[in-house]
Amino acid sequence: MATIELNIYNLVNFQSIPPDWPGGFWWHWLFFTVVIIGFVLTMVMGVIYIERRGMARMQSRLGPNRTGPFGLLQPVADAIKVLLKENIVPDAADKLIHWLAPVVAFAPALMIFAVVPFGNGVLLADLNVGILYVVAISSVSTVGIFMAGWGSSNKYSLLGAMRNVAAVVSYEIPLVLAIVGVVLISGSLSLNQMVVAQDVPFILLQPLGFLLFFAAGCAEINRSPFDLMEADSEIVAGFHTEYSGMKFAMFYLVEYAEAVAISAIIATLFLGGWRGPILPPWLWFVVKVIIVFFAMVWTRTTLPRIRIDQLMAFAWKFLFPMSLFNLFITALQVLAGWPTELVWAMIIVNFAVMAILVLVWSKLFFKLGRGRIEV
Amino acid sequence: MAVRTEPFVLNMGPVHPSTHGVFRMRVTLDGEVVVDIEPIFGYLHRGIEKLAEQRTYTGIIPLTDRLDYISSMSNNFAYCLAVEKLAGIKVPERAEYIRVIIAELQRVAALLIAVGAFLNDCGAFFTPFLYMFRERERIVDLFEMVSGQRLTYNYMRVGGVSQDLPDEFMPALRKFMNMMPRFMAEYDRLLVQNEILIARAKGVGILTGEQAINCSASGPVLRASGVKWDIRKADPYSIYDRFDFAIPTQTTGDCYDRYRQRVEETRQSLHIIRQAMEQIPSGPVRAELPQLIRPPAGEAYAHIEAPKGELGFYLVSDNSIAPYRCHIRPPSLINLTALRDMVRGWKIADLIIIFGSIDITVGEIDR
Amino acid sequence: MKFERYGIGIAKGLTVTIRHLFRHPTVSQYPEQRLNISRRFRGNELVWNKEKCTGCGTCAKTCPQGAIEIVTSTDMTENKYVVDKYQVDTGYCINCGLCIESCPYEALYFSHAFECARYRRSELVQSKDDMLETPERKVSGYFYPDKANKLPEQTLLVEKVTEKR
Amino acid sequence: MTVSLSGKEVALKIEGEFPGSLVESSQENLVVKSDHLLDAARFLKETDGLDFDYLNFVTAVDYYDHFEVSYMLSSLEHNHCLTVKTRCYDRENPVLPSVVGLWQGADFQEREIYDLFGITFEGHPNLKRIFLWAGFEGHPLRKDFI
Repeated sequence: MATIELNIYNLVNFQSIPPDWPGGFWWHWLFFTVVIIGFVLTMVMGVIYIERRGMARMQSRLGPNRTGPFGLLQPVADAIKVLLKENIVPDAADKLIHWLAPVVAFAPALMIFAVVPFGNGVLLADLNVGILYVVAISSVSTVGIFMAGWGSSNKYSLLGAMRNVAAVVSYEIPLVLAIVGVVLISGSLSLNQMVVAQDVPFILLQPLGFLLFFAAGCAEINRSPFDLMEADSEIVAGFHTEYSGMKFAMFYLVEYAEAVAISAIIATLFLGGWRGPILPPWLWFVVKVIIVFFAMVWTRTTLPRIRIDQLMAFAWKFLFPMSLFNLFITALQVLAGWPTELVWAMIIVNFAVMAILVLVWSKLFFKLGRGRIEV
Repeated sequence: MAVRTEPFVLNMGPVHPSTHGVFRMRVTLDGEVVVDIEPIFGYLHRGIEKLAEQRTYTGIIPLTDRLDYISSMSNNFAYCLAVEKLAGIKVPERAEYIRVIIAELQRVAALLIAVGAFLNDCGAFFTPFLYMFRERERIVDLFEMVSGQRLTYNYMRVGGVSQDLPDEFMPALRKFMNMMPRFMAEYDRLLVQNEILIARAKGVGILTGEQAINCSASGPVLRASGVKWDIRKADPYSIYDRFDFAIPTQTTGDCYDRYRQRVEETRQSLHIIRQAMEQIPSGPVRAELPQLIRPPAGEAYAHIEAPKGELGFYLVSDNSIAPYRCHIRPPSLINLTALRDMVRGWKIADLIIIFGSIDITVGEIDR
Repeated sequence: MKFERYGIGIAKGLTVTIRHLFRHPTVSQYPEQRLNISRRFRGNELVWNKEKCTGCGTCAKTCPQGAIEIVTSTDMTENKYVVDKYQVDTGYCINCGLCIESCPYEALYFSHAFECARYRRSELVQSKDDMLETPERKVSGYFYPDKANKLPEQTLLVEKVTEKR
Repeated sequence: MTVSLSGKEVALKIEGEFPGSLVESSQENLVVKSDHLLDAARFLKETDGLDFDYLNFVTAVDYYDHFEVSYMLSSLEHNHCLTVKTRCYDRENPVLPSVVGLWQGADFQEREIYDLFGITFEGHPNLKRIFLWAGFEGHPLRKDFI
């Protein structure tokens, strides 16, 4: 409880850059809340379009191209269709939980953006524990997903929800450990400070950390190849099998809002956030988010799905030790003062470390995490 | 040290994304682990064997199209061979070659779908499936050219084929044959070495050779278990003894081997087509037969190596215009016999890919 | 393969998909972009030749579905059959083409039209006068190669270059 | 080329082992008495030189007065085959021994025959209707069904 209270306290009182709006903080709060909701919804529509078109082209198809110019209005049409559909609640469902689940899942996805900077100091709340807040908030949507799985009283949903909880609990650890490397280098937990500290994008200083964060992030938000919570070929649609209409739309929105959120975090932590020449900062930010998201689409198009025990093995036997190594090496480098003085040496050393670790560990990984259980 | 929980029953299907049609598996699960499984069929039962007893020998050919609807030509082929064996009909030389070319093209098309669907079951989000469909489309185009339809070809007749190949067929086929090896190479690059696929499919769902033989498995499922048994070589029908081709086999009989086996067989089929294209003579394509065939009383069993395995027709004639009994040996149904032994102890995700690697068509199981 | 287990397979797969991004897609856009169908197309409609038909009824006997109904009467003056009723329920037709192959007088063809969807089931039943050959209902070349040669050549996916490899 | 073994020659061997077990034998096939079916099948599967380890198919034919059940056996090792038949004269409650214990491949096919012909296979582990539902009346592939 103490943590939550601390966060609320910070949200209200702490601002590194005081807003110079007429009316003070509350106008700032209102403005950014509206901006974030607008941004997330627009970005979700944008990324749905990018995913469908990009994936279609990679699969030698055209993708949606009928609604509006180049099919740009397809997400709108989808949204209208899905919102107008009948809301079906299974007879045996736990009605309250079934109803509440999409809301619980959706809120955290929006809340993450409170600390994501769109420009220098352009953010809702510049928390000094920003990244901790992100980690804490992003795992809340798991509760919503588990509620959905349990509340539907469907076996497929339950399986999907169970898989999701297992995956999120495991992947939280490498995710956080990968972030710690970045935190060590930048010397701050605030996302804005991290971006300010990135004279060289951290993807160069922390290549291994980036890979680990990308993989763990994909697993956290159910993107392929870790999408086995909603694996369509195995458990139909996972936790949202029994959802339709508006509530399904919420889950659909959550899926993509989380993808945008993770892309935004990756862009902020590793790709230099809003920093970049010529273009305005917010545009740089959007471009970077889309690039990261496109990488997710690309892997989704290509890779098969992994199995639940392999998913756990991948987290505990592959990502976890690698992130420990990464943390250890980064800590040594920070102690030696490399991030400020020997940046180029650090880039070379870290890339070499990444290559060696990935090679060694991938050989080990294939000896683990498979097998048949005698029944 | 697995934690034992209360088992629960999950009905996979009849409407499920990866049961390849209306097929149901009653799965008993312990958490994610499959404890027991019972396949339940019959949702697509049309009584083709009974219908065949009321139809003329020629009128059954459209029915055979609807058995394994993704390899209709092979079904036509097997049925026509059975009737020819029963009635002692000699097929003209050119028709034999056309049949072989068409049947091998059909094998390529069907195996492409099998592989694509298997990889789709593995979770590769439709990409290999759509690439496979693109290549199958080129074959289906050729079939449309010769028979006028895209799914139920109804092309072969007792005593030959319905019509000669059109003039534009051979150049198109040659173009296709030039294209295919490049596609296969590109396709191999896409997923064959993929680490995730290897981790998923290697060592999963092992079917040993003895077990495969005991379960009467046939086709790629049998050969992936290391049994060198191909009816084209073991009991050459039509003119398969004139072609030079190898029988690829794998060793362990897991899902990955069955997948590799299908890819290798596609290559051998292309090899056969290439030889047949060179050797094809000109001449008539259909033996002179009366409108209604009346085979002498007796029985005949003709089997061919269909894409899914040994497809056989057992016909009993009583010297009338319709068969007294027409039994179909469906490879899909019999290959499923081993499913229970293969999946017990694996997880749901493995159940899906083991099932996908057997490659069934429900139209053939239920008949 | 020495580097088989080090992520090389995944990297190779990724190159294949990204290369497809820059290739021309295989699909065609149907209502705007029409491809030529096979010259031997077996469609859902039959074309009947009034002059050639003698009313022998072979087609009706051959049809495995029993979709063809033919009623004839005898014309004593000219010593031949008159076809009173010739009706095909294309809702039952499975497009097998056995009727066309069996016709001894070349009086029955498939039509080359493929957009034959109807709103009512009763509209699927074709009888004598709507089965004649018209400019809209061209005759398909199924089983009649001389007719096939007059039709436009089939568009093939093999011909369409979708990628540079 | 798969050699089709002469039923007569195999019949001599079976007759030597189990006298009186055969009804008749011809060039193409041999007909075994239904109560000796399992013995003959085991003999065919396990005798050296015969080694019929592969069951191609099992099917039944209704001849009004009796059912004839055909087993086509192959040996993958020697590449030969043989059709074994057995007859079942009881129309009301026909019973045959199941060969699932010898060839597991007969599993679904015997269930199919049970479903469509109504022949009960004793010793089958899971003899239920396979295509039709449990309450279906009659057995469609019998000639007197329609």
